[in-house]
Amino acid sequence: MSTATAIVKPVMPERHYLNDNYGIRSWLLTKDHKRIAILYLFSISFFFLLGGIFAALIRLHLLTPNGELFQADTYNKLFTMHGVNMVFFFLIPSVPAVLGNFLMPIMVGAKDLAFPKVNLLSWYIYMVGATFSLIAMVSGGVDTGWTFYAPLSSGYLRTHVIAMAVGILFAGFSSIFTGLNFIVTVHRMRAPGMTWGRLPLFVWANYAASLIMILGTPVLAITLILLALERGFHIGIFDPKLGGDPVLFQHMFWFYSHPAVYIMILPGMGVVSEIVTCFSRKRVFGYSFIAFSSIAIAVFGFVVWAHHMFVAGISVYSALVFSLLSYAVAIPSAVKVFNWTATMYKGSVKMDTPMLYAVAFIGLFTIGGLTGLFLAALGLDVHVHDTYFVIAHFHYVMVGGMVTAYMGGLHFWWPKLTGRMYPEAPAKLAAIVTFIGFNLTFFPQFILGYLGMPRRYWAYPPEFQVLNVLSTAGASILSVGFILPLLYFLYSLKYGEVAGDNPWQATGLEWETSSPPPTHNFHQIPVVTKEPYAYGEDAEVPVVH
Amino acid sequence: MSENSHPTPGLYVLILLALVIGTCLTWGIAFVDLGIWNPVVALTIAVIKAVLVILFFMHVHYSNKLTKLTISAGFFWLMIMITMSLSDYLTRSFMLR
Amino acid sequence: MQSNIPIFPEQASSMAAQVDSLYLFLVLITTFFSLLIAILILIFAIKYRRTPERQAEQIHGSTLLEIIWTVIPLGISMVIFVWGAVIYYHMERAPSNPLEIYGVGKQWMWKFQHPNGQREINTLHVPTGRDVKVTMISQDVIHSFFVPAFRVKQDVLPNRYVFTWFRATVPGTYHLFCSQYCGTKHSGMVGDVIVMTPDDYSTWLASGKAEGSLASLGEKAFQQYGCTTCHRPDSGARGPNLQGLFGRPVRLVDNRVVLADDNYIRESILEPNAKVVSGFQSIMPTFRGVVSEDEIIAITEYIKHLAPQEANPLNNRSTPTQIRDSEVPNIQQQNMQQEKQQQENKQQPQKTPQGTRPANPSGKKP
Amino acid sequence: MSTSQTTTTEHHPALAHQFDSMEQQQDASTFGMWVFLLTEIMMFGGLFTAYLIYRLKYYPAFVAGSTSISVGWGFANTLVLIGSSFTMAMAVWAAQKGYRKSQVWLLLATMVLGAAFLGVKAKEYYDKWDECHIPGHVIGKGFNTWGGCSVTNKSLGNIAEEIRDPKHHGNPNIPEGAAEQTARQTEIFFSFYFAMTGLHAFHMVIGLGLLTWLLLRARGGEFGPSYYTPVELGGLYWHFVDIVWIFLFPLLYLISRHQHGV
Ligand code: HEA
Ligand code: HEA
Ligand code: HEC
Ligand code: CUA
Ligand SMILES: [Cu+2]
Repeated sequence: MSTATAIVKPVMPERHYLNDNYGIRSWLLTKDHKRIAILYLFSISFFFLLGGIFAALIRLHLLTPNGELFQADTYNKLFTMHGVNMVFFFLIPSVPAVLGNFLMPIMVGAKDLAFPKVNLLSWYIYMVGATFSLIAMVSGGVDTGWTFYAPLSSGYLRTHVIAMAVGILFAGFSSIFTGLNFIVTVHRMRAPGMTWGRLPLFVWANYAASLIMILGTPVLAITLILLALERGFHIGIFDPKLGGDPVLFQHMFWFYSHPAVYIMILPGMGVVSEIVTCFSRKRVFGYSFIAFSSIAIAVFGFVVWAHHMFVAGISVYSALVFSLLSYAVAIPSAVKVFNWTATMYKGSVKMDTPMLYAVAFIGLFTIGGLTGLFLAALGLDVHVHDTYFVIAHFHYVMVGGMVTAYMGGLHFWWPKLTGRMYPEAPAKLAAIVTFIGFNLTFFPQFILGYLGMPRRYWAYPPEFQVLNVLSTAGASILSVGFILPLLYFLYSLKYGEVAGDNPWQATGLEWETSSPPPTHNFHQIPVVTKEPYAYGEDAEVPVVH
Repeated sequence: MSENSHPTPGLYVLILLALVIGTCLTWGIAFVDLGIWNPVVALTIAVIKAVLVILFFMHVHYSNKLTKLTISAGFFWLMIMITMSLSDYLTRSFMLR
Repeated sequence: MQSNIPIFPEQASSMAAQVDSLYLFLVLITTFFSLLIAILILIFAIKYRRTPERQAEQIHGSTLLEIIWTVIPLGISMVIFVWGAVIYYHMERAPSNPLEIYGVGKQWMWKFQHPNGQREINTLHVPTGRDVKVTMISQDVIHSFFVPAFRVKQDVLPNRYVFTWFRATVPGTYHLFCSQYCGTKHSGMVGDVIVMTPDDYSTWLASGKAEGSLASLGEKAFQQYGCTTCHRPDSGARGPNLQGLFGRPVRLVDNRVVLADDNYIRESILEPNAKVVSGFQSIMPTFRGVVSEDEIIAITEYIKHLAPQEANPLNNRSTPTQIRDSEVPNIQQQNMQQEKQQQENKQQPQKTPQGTRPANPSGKKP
Repeated sequence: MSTSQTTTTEHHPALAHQFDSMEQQQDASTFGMWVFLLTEIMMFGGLFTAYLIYRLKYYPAFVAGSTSISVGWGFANTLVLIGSSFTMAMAVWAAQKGYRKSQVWLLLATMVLGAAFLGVKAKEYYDKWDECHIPGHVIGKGFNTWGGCSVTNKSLGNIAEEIRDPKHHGNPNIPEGAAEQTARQTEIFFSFYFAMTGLHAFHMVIGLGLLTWLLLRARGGEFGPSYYTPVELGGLYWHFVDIVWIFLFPLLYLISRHQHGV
């Protein structure tokens, strides 16, 4: 047992979840949520790299206006596979399935998730889905766009749409099972004293995201099933030629996919809440407001979906309602942003790498979110819909927001995951490079979009070239920012400083167990007596085992 | 859950009877012309039957608030999906001219 | 026309300025809040940076502040919502007495038909100063009609007419994009919108080699497909008399009343049984796969022009009463309006180039 | 399904390591099952939404389609399924009380009724196949007389004929062309019919699998007053599938039946 003070050099615990058992079987059949998290970490990193390579090719191609690098079909496949990989196989599982899987049980003081087998199953289902999508990609790719709009996808394209749809279907079920596990765990597995008002905000955020996963994802499943049926058997559900209605597909798709964007941001918001308080050494400002705004976002998020369809031929009255509700969902996000900022006020702020990512998140999410207001404004959306303005908006929230938060969280909890620190200097550099590269990549796209450059364009009018070149330049910087962490994380596994139980002097149950935690998380089930984020009460948190 | 007693076979038989009667009623009424009320009546009976199954066969009557809340949430979300989708289809014909 | 790095697209329609002002307002809001947050973070990060001496001051929150920063964004966003909604309402409302152009989208081209029969592909000529309504349909997948300079966009759906309208203000050549992904050559489904002064426009119209007005093309098709066998103007025909049909309510056998618009006529041709006119048998065969979208448009235009100049359309309909009395005033009003418009058109044929009533396609000679 | 309770630990043999007590375990498992059923509600819900929209759009065709399926079988199947729900509820009760024999018999009865349901369903599907009412034109005989199915025989369920045939409560005044068109639109009805009942039947098959597994364990005497969660969960699932059918029956079989009779 070690005590983490500044003087005593921390040592690795003798036994922990990583060295508890060796061998491939002990990993592939593990029911330990922490190991499953690591399995997820590897799988989604692979898809991030793959999606990143597709992104790099997209940007490279768009250097010139006339589409000189790839054939049009190839380009269409590139952005489709980029979108599908990034959304379904990387971003949706990113924070929940990696950090959430690892931390949720520890944070609520449980020995594991409620259903460890289901958890392992969810990883396997993910892998089955991943295999299908890889098969689809290897055997020629898919060119539907990640939105799979019918009747194009159901009746016109000759690519492997069904395989891809099945892949996404499986990925969807994997996220359903993750969400189910989280919900039951939060309700039924909390340690004594861990009341709802004491749950870490990360848990609240993941809980809210889980609600969306279980209520939204099944609709995506059935939509894809219908799409595959129509494609396979030529029955008329979405194809007007056969009597179907293509707008119905959009309704069903966005019924899931709009709430899904909140699956893609809420967990990130949870990460940021943790980091900001820790590096301000201060209680979070407005705990209950941040917690409830997560739930509010999850609930309101379900009633705004048709804001993706303002020019799709829906009823004007319906459009009005959906636009109005879209603004309702913006308010809880605003509340969060202000509370994070206020948390820094009169804190004791240290700009370590996780904090750099966290403040980058706040800034970029604000821009991304506020440009969402442009899109939700009916008359304005007519102009910017399906242009690069939308592309810029969602990269700001998804890359600037969620990916940044994920990187921040990965740095923050890296010592907990591995027991070792990452090297601080290159990490800071990477954070800054990412920030600069990101803005250079996507800010020009707002202008491009307002100028009217449509998205999913293989070739574009020459007057848009300057901004596109800027964007590509930014992307190359951005990719450096993402490759760096890959290198130093690997390096730190062997050479990183031993972190000790609580390198950040943070509160929260996960910091009270050893780094890396033992297989059953705690040597003794903790009893919670303190409010969350009780910074300052006993500033140097003594470590108890 | 387990702190409460589950229903007895006697109650189950009663529920079974109610369900059978409900089914026969649905079937019978389907052949009477009630105008637009036909589907309404049929679905009302179906809802009643479903509620009986949920409350008694599925023991929800004897369960905690959380379970009740979960189920209500499920149907609430279903209603969101149905009503808001239909809101588009039903108001399209009033398009501005 | 473009400066080096443009920030704004050209404003070439009456709508553009409205959209841009909302945009600027939002840019302002975004800049304000982004800077506010960024500066606050920066200040806090510097002023409250961690030093060995300083302890964080524990503040738990403030309900007052929470209320403030809930209500202010709510207020601002309601302003944005209403503003956006007003513009949208304006965009979605069809103008009265527009110049009507028909468009057909297909993989991967745009086809346009002017009322005088002029057709063009991937170009669209329109005059300035006149409301232009483009009614569109797709032959295959979903496309989207997008003219950035006009700030208009409308998804073009298969099987259903949709429309968009604009009033061009500045002559010039502007991009026309397909903005809904529609397969391989989505990015090639582009064209030019050529905005001309009304004079130039009528010159252009006249110079075209149109085979006759759209309505007359429609008439030809109407005869060619044997519609006349049932839809003869005399009473006692098997089908309803189509004169004066367009724009009027129609009573169906199931007592519903629907408006006879483009979509209704198209449906009547392709799916005659979906809506059967009261007092008739559903004997009309479907013409799905027989007539093309272009021909349907022409036929529709023809039926529109059957609006009888001759007599009161109510008497002219060879049908049992499809229309109840309650609906009559409404219709008469519409007819009066139509007549008034026609007169207007007759009175000033020079001013407005041939548009809605091209039964006499005689563009002004230069 | 949540099978985690089979792991062994120090206390009750069925208590999984992550739980502190059997109570917590049962609570968590039941709640987990409910959350899972929530996802099922939304999944079927998507189909119901789509179904409602098309029913509004193609009402006459939906009437014709609905009339061409056998309300008698549908009715019988509803009763069968309700019966199986009853036996299932009784099985849970027996498990809880620890009546080992009746547990086994009740589970078996549930399975028999479930299988009977699927049997009837198979018969109905076969009839549709025979009558060329399979939507799409990929599988087998295609749809009606348009998908390549060369059935001209009236007795073979040609919907266009039925719409006009007085023997089928049809209206002979409806012209042939009109009837054909409506008949063609019933393809959408059948798409939904097969998608909805198919998904439902798929759930039944899974349910039968679960029941088999429960049956084996019940025979082994695993369930009693202190541990019967798996039976309870199986029951929840089975009842849910029953509820779906309770709605499918009026929605699919009973559209404007009064117009056309049995
Ligand atoms: C993580 C993902 C994510 C998130 C969080 C969001 C958040 C939001 N999105 Fe975005 N969106 C996407 C991902 C996301 N979006 C994607 C992927 C698409 C495109 C899909 C496709 O077509 O391929 C899209 C598209 C999209 C559209 C459709 C555009 C179109 O195709 O025409 C719209 C329209 O309303 C929209 C709106 C919004 C709104 C209002 C929010 C709000 O939740 C934002 C709320 C946040 C804030 C408002 C900022 C913080 C607030 C303040 C600092 C205070 C000041 C606030 C006020 C004055 C109100 N988004
Ligand atoms: C989760 C979401 C996510 C993420 C993280 C990203 C990340 C990026 N995206 Fe993506 N994007 C989408 C989701 C995402 N995107 C979606 C949903 C679409 C819509 C698809 C559609 O229309 O259907 C889209 C579309 C899209 C387009 C529009 C294509 C079009 O409409 O024609 C563009 C263009 O610039 C783009 C660029 C980028 C870039 C430069 C990054 C960068 O941030 C990526 C940076 C990461 C790396 C570069 C990886 C790390 C480095 C390596 C693996 C080394 C190899 C790299 C080099 C050799 C350079 N994206
Ligand atoms: C076999 C006779 C027949 C032929 C041929 C025919 N129709 Fe019809 N049509 C009818 C009948 C009968 C109706 C009224 C019942 C209905 O609405 O289906 C009708 C209705 C219509 C209507 C709706 C009229 C209203 O008052 O609402 C339109 C429009 C129409 N037909 C257009 C056409 C066109 C265009 C063609 C040729 C391409 C055509 N019809 C060919 C018999 C015919
Ligand atoms: Cu047509 Cu894109
Ligand atoms: Cu959205």
